[in-house]
Amino acid sequence: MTSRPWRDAKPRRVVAPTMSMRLGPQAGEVIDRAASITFEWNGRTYPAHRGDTIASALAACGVDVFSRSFKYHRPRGLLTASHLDPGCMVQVGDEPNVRGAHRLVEADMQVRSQDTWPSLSFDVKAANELVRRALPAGFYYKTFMSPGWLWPTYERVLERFAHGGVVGTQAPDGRPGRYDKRHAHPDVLVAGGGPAGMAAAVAAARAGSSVMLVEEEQQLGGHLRWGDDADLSALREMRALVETTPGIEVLTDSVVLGRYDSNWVSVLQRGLPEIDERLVKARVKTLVVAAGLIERPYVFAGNDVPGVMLSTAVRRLVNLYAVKPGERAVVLAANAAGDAAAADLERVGVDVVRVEDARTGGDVVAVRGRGRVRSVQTADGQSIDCDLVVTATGWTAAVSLLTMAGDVPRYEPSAARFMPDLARLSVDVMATGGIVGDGTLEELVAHADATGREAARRAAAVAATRRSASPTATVEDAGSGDAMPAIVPPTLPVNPHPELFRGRTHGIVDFSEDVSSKDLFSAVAEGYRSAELAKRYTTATMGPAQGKLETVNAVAVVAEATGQTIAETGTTTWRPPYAPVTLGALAGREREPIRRSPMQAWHESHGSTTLVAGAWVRPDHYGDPAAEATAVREGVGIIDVTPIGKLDLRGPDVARLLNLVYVNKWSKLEVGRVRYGVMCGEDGVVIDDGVTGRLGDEHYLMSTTSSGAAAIWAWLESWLQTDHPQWQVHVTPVTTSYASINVAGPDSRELLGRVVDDLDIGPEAFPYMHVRTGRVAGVEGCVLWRIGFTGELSFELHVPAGYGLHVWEALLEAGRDLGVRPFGIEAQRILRLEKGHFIIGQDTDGLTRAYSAGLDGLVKLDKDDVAGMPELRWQHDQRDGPRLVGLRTADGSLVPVEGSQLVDRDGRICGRVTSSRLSPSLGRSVCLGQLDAEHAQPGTQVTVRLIDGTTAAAVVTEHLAQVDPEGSRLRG
Amino acid sequence: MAETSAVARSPIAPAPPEVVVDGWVVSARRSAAALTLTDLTPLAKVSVKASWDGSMAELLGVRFGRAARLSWDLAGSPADVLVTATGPGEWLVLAEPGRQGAVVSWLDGSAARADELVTVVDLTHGRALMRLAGTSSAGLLNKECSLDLTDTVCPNGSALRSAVSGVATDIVRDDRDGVPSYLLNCERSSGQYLFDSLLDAGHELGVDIDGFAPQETHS
Amino acid sequence: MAETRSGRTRQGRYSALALLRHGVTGNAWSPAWRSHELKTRYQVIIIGGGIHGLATAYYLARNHGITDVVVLDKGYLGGGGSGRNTAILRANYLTPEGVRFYDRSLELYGKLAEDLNFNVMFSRRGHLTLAHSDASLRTMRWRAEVNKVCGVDSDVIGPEDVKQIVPDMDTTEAARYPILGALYHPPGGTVRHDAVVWGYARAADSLGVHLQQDTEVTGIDVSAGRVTGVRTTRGDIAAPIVINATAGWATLVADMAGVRLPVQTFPLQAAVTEPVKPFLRTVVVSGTLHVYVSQTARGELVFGASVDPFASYSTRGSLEFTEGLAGHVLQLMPSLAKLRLLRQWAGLCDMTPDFAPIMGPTNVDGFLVDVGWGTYGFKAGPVAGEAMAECVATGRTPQIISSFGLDRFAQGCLVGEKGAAAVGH
Amino acid sequence: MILLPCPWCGPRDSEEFGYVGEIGARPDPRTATQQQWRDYLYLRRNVAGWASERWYHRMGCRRYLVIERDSTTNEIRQSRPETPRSKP
Repeated sequence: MTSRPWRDAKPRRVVAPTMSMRLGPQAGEVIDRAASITFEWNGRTYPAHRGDTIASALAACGVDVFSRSFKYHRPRGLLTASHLDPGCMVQVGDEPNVRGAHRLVEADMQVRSQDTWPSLSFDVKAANELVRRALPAGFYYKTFMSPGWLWPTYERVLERFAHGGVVGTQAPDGRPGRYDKRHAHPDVLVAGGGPAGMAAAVAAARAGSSVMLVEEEQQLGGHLRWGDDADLSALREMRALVETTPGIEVLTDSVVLGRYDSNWVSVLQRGLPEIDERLVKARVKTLVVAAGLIERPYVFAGNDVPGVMLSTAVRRLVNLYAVKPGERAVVLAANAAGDAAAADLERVGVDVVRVEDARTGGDVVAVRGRGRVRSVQTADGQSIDCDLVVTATGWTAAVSLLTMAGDVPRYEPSAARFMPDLARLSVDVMATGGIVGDGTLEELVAHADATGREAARRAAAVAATRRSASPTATVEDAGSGDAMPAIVPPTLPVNPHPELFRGRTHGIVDFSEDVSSKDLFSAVAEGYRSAELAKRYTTATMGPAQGKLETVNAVAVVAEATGQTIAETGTTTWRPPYAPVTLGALAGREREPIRRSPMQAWHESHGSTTLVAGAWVRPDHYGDPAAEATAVREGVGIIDVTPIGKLDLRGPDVARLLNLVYVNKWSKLEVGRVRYGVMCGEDGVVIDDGVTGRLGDEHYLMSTTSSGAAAIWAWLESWLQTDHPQWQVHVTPVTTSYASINVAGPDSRELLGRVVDDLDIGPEAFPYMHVRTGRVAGVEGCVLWRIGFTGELSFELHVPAGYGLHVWEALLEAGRDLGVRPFGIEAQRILRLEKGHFIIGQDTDGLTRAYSAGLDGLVKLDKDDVAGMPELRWQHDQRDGPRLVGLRTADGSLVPVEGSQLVDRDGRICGRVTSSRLSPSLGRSVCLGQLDAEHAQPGTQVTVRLIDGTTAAAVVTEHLAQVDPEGSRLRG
Repeated sequence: MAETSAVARSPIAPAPPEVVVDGWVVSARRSAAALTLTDLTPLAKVSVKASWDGSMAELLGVRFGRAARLSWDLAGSPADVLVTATGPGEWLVLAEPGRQGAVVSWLDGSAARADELVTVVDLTHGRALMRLAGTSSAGLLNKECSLDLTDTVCPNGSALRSAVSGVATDIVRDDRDGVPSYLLNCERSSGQYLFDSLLDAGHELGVDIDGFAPQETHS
Repeated sequence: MAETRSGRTRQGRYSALALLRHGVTGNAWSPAWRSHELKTRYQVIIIGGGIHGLATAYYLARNHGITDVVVLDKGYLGGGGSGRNTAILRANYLTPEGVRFYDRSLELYGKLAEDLNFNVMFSRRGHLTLAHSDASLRTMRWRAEVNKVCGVDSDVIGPEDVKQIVPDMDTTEAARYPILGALYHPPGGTVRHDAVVWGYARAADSLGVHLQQDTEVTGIDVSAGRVTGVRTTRGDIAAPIVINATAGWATLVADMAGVRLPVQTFPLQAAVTEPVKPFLRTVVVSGTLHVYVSQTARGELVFGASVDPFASYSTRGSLEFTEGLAGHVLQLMPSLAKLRLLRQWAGLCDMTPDFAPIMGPTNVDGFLVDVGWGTYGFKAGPVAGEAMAECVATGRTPQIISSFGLDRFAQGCLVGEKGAAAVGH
Repeated sequence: MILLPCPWCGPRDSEEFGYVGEIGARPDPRTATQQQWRDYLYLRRNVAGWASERWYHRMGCRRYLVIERDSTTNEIRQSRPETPRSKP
C-alpha cells in the first residue's frame, strides 16, 4: 500500500496517471467508460468517469483517506460507500458536508477535504490522540469551570474542532442554488425503489392508483444492482415493468424526508435539468415504506481505520464502480452478504486470505494500521497482514419513517434487529420489503405486490371520502374502496442471525461523532443510564449520519453496560428529516405577499422613500416631510391613504353591530353623517379605531386601521356568525376597491371644488363629519368623507381603484397654482401629532384601556351590550393605570426619542414617550406619552430620561392637541 | 372634466405594447406559448351575498363550489355572464368590461324578488383577475396552491377559494376548447404580486404573458 | 476531597487534574447522581425534573438547608422543555419587573459552572434583536431605555453595526423587510442546556435531594383546602408542600389539585443544522421574521421560531415550520442556502395571557406553582429555583416575583410584557 | 400541515384557517360578575385529548367552524359549521 504514489498527496499540481485500482468492465457497473472527465481534489487534478461518485473516482485512484475524525482527527476512509458514509464528507465549491460517496463527480468539480489543518495528510489536531484517555465523552463538562474568566478562551479552542465545511463569507464563491417546490396528491407514495418498492408501486398502479415511487440513489433496484447475474436480470425485468406501467411517477436521486400529521410526506427531488433541488409536498393517501435494510458496522478496536469496510461497501465498489477495494482481504461474515462479498473480491483478483465465519465463532478482534489497515488480529489470536477488512455482521431496518407514523419498533433477538410493529401503524401507512422480514426475492416481491394492492384499496376509500366532501366534485362515486375486501400480505420469514454488536474489544460506535463503546460505558457508569441520556451525554447518534448506522450499536452497548436487554433499553426517538436537507430546498422560491396602492408606482417615480408596513409598501415622504407638513397647514396637500381598511356593511341590523363593537353609540347616526369610533376587545383593551359613515338606510362604510383591516373583518364576522346569527348584516371588504386620497389644508375645498361637478362641497352643504357620493374628475361612484386626521380642513376621497392614478394626477394638475403637493406618512405623523390624534399600536399598546387612552367621554355604558363591557365598567370605576397625555419639553428644541422613559423623583419609571416630532407649525417639539395616573394631571412636571442617560424637564399639556385644540381649522 | 378623459388601470403593469380597450389600459402582446398568463382585470366583477340555500341562490341557479356560463338580459341586450359560487352564499359574476352597471341592476332586480337580505356590490375595481391556460396549468398552480386539482376533485366548472402564493384567491376551473384553464382573482392590491409569483413559478414550464383581447376573454 | 460549597464529599470534584488522573489510572467516575428508594413521606415534593424543579430542589438544600426533598419526573431528567429549548439567555425584557427578574437569572448563570462544579458552557456572545419596521425599532428603543434604567446593558444600533457583528447578514435595502436597526444586548448568550440540568441534578443529589425518574404523578391529595401528598405510578407519597413545575403539562397537574390556571399549551419548534466552521458569534433574533439563530461550539446552527399557530400537546413537529424557518433565515443570511438542516423537534410551552409566569401560592394551601413560562422558561431556571425555594422556606412571596402571582388575573393587573407583543406594525 | 375537514369546502390545509381556540360560553355582560368575566377571559381547560375548538376558514369559505381535535395527536374526529345549518 505504502508504495501508492497518490496516497495523502502533497500539494503538487500534477494530473494523476492511470487509475491503479480501476477494474475491467463489470456486469452491473454504472460508470460510463466512454466519458472521461477530470476534477480537483485538494488542489490536484484527478480523472473520473461519468457515473463515478466523488469517492469511487478517488478510490479508483488509490485514495483511501477522505477526512479526519471529529475529536481525535484519526484518518477516515470509506466505510459504507453510500450516502450514509460518515468518512467522506467533503466541501464541493461553496457547498459544505457533501456526501462524497453519493454525489456524482462533475467535470472540473472543486472538491476539498474538511476539518484538516494544515493538510489531510498531516493534521496537528491528531495530537489529541495522545491525550485521548484524558478526553472521555463529556470531558468538557468536567473542566474549564474555573477561573470563569478563562472559559471564553477555552471555548475558542473547542470551536476550532467544529466538524464541518464552510459557508457564507468563508466559502469560495459558487453558483447560487436553484430551488423549487410543488404540491402533489398521489394515491400511493412508495418510499424506497428496491425490488419490494418497485413491485409495490407496480401493483398499486395496476390497481388504479396514482403512484409516486421515490428512490434515494441514482437508479432503481436497491441491492439487486450490486448482485449476481440472476439479480441483474431480475433487476432488468422489474425496471421494465415500472417503466411500462402507466400511473407511476419515478423520482430517483430523491429522498423521503419525513412523514407528518395527516400523512403529509415531504420528498426532496434531485437530478432535475433546470433545478438543483425541489421540495415535493405530497398529501399521500397511503404511504408504503420499503426503505430496506442498512448494514451495520461492527464495533471492535481499530474499526475506523481506512480499509475496514462493510460488505455492502465492497460490493458497491466492485460491482457498481469497478473499483478494487484492496489487495489482501480478511472477511468477517455472519451472513450471506459477507460470503457474497468474499466471492466478489476473489472474482476480481483480491487475495482473500481469510474468511472468519461468525456463524461458527469466527471473529476479528483488532485492526492495526493508521492511514490504512496493515494487519488484523482474529479470534484465534493470529495476526494477519492485509489492507482490507470486510465485516458483514448484521442489518438495521430503516424504520425512521415508520416511527414518524407512530410505530415503536420491537427488538427481535433471533434476527438481531429491530422490527416494525405493523399493528401500531395508522391505517394510512404500510411497510414491505426487508424492513418487514427476509425471504427469497420471490417472497419479498409477493409481499410487496399484496401490500401495493392493499395500499391502492385504502387510497381509493380515502379518495372517495374526500371527493364527496368537496363541493366542486360532480361525479357520484362508483363503489368506494371500502366495498372491496382487505388484502392481507403474506407473512415474511425472519432469518436467524447471530447477535453481533460489539466484539471482544472496544471500538468506535459513532464514526461522525468519534464516540467509542468505552465512552458509552463510562456515561452509564456516571448515571446517564437511559438510552436518551447516554446519547445526549456522549452525543452518540447526534451527528450528520443521524444514527442510521449507529443507533442500534449504541443501544446494544448501553444495554450491555446497564445489564438490561436490548429490548428493555429500547431505541431512541427518530426525528425528521430522514436525511439532512438544504435550507435552500426548504425555503424554495422564497416570496412574500406585497401590497401596492394604484398610485405606488407614481410615488416611486416621484422620489418617494418607501416605508414597509406589513404587507403594504407606502411612501414615507418625498424628500422633505417638514415642508410637506407645512404645505398642508398653509395651503393644500394630498396623501395616498389607500391601505386604510374599508368594510361595506349592509342590512337592517348594522347599527346593532356597530353598537356592539364600538365603545360609543351608533343608533342615531343619520344618513349622510360619519362618526369616529373606537373598538375594544373583550378584555377592555383598545384594538382599533376609525370612522364609519352611513350611506343609506341600511348601508354603511366602515374604515379601520391599515394593519387592523383583516382582523376587524374577522372580528365582525365572529360576532355575526357565533353570537348573533339572527342578525341580518352582510360584510363585504372593499379596502382595495377604492383608492383613498386625503385632500388636506385650508385650500382643500378650493382644490376639490375644481374637480367635482355634481356636488356642492360648500361648508353648509357638506359640513364636518359628513359623507357624500358623486363624481370626481369625471369618475363616477366616489365616496367623499369630510374628516380631519391631520387637524386641517380636509376631504377623504374614495375613488374606484382603477381610476386612482387618474384622480391623483387630476388633483395635482388642478391645484398647481395652489401649490398642491403630495405628502407622505411622515408628514401625516407630524400633523396628527400636532393635533394630538393617537395611533393605535404606537400611542397605545397591548394593555391600553379605553379609559387610559383619553376616551372617557366616548365610552357609553348605557347599552345592551358592547365588547368588553364589564371591563369598561371596571375601568370607569377604577381610574388608575397609565393615561395618554400630551407632553411639552421645557427646551422646545429637544425632541426626546420615541421610547424614552419618564421617571419620577426617585428615578422610578412612571411612563414613556410614545410619539415625538419637531412641529413645523409651532417650531418646537410635540409629544404624546403614557403616564401613570398620579402624574397625568395637566401642568404636572415630569422628567424625561434621554437616551444618553441625561434628563430633561417636561410638562403635561392641557390638551392632547397642541395645534388648534378647539378644532376650528378642521371645522372651517 | 369629461368622462372620456378617465382611463382605468389594472394593478398589473401591462406587458408592452400597451393599448386602451374598453377604457382600460391593457397589454396588446400576443403569445403562442403552450402555457400563458393573461390579465383580465378589466372584466366586470359583481359580488352577490345571500343565504347559500335561499331564494336568491335559486334565482342564480349556481350552487356553492361550481361556476356556470349564463345568458342574462342586461338592459335589453342578452349578455353572457360567468356566475361563480366560490363561497357559501357568495357569488362573483363576471361579464364584459363596462357591463358592471347593467349586471348590478339585473341583480338588484332579482334581489327585489328574493325574500331575504341580498347584497350586491360592484367589485370590478376591487379585484385583480387573471387567466392561466395550458395543459400544464394545473402543474404550475400546484407549485403555489396546495389543493388537489385532479379532474375527479376539481373538474371543469369548479369554483373555490384557497391560498395561492399565500394570498386568498378565488379559483375557477374554466377550460377553453378542452384545454385546462383557470381564472384566478384576488383582492386588487396583491394582483401584481400574484401575477409575478405565477410567472416565476412557471418559468421552468415556459409560461408566457398573453395580452388582453376582448373577444376571447369571455364566453 | 475537600467539602465544597455545593457540598460535594461523596464523589470526586471535576477538574482538569481529575480528568488527567482518571485518564491515567483508568478509574471510573462515580455516578453524577444516585438512585434511592422512593420514601412514603418527604418535606417537599417537586413535580417535574426539568431545570425549574431541579434548581428549586438545589436552592432549597443549599440556601435553606431543606434537603428532605424529592424531585419526580415521569420520564428522564431534562426530557421536557429543558432538553428541547434553544438555550438562549438574555435579560433585555420590556417591563422593569421582567428585566430585574431575568437579570438576576443571568447573574446566577454567570456563576453556575463554579457554583455547581459542572461546566454549563455559558457563552456570553451577545444578543441581537433585529428591527425591520419603524414600529419594531420603536419597541427596541423602548426596551433599551427600560433596560438602562434597570442597569442592564442594552442599546439600539444601526444596520452598519449589525453588519459589523454579523458579516453574513443582508443589511441591504433590497431585502423584503430591510433591517432598520437592532437592539444589542452584550450580556446575552447561550449555554449548554443539558449541562445545566445535569449540573443541578448532580449538585442537588450531593446535598441529599432524591431524584426519582420514571415516576409519574397520577393524583394529588387535598383535604380541607390543604395539600397532603401525591399518588404516583410507584406509590403514594405524603408531603405538606407540593410544587408544580411541569411547564406544558402544568394544567393537567394543577387539575389534580383542583386548581385552574390561565394557561394553554402550545408546541414550540426548533431545529439544528449540520456543523460548519464558526462564522456566527452572536445570537440573532428577528421578531418580524419569527426566527432566532445561534451557532454552537460544535458548529451547528440552532434555530427557533415562535410557537405553533394552534394549541397542542404533540411534539412531532411540522414541515411548514422548517419551510418558514429556512425562508426567514435565508432572508437574513442568503449565503446559507446550501447548509443542511439536520434535525427538528418540538417542546411544549405553557403560555399565559400576558406572556409572564405564574409563581407562588394557589388557593390550595401547600400547593405551589412555578408555571406559565411559555417560551422563557429556560432563561429563568436559576432565578425561578432560587425564588421558589425562598417562597417555600420563608412562607412568603419574594419581592422579585411579586408581580407574577396567580391572583393577578382575577385582579386585572396583567404584566406588561404583553405590551410589546401587541404593538402593531 | 394538518388537514382540516371544512364542512363547507372539504379537506383543507390548516394554514388556510385561523385558530380561535377553546369555546367558552360568554357570560351575560350586563349581569356577569368581575370574577365570572375574568374566568371567561383567561381560564382555559387546556384539554390533553379530544377537545372541541373554534377555527375560522379565513382563506376559504370565511365561516367559523367547530372542530373536534385530539390535542395529543392532532387527529380530527369531526367538524360542523358554527351556525347550525345543513351542509350543501
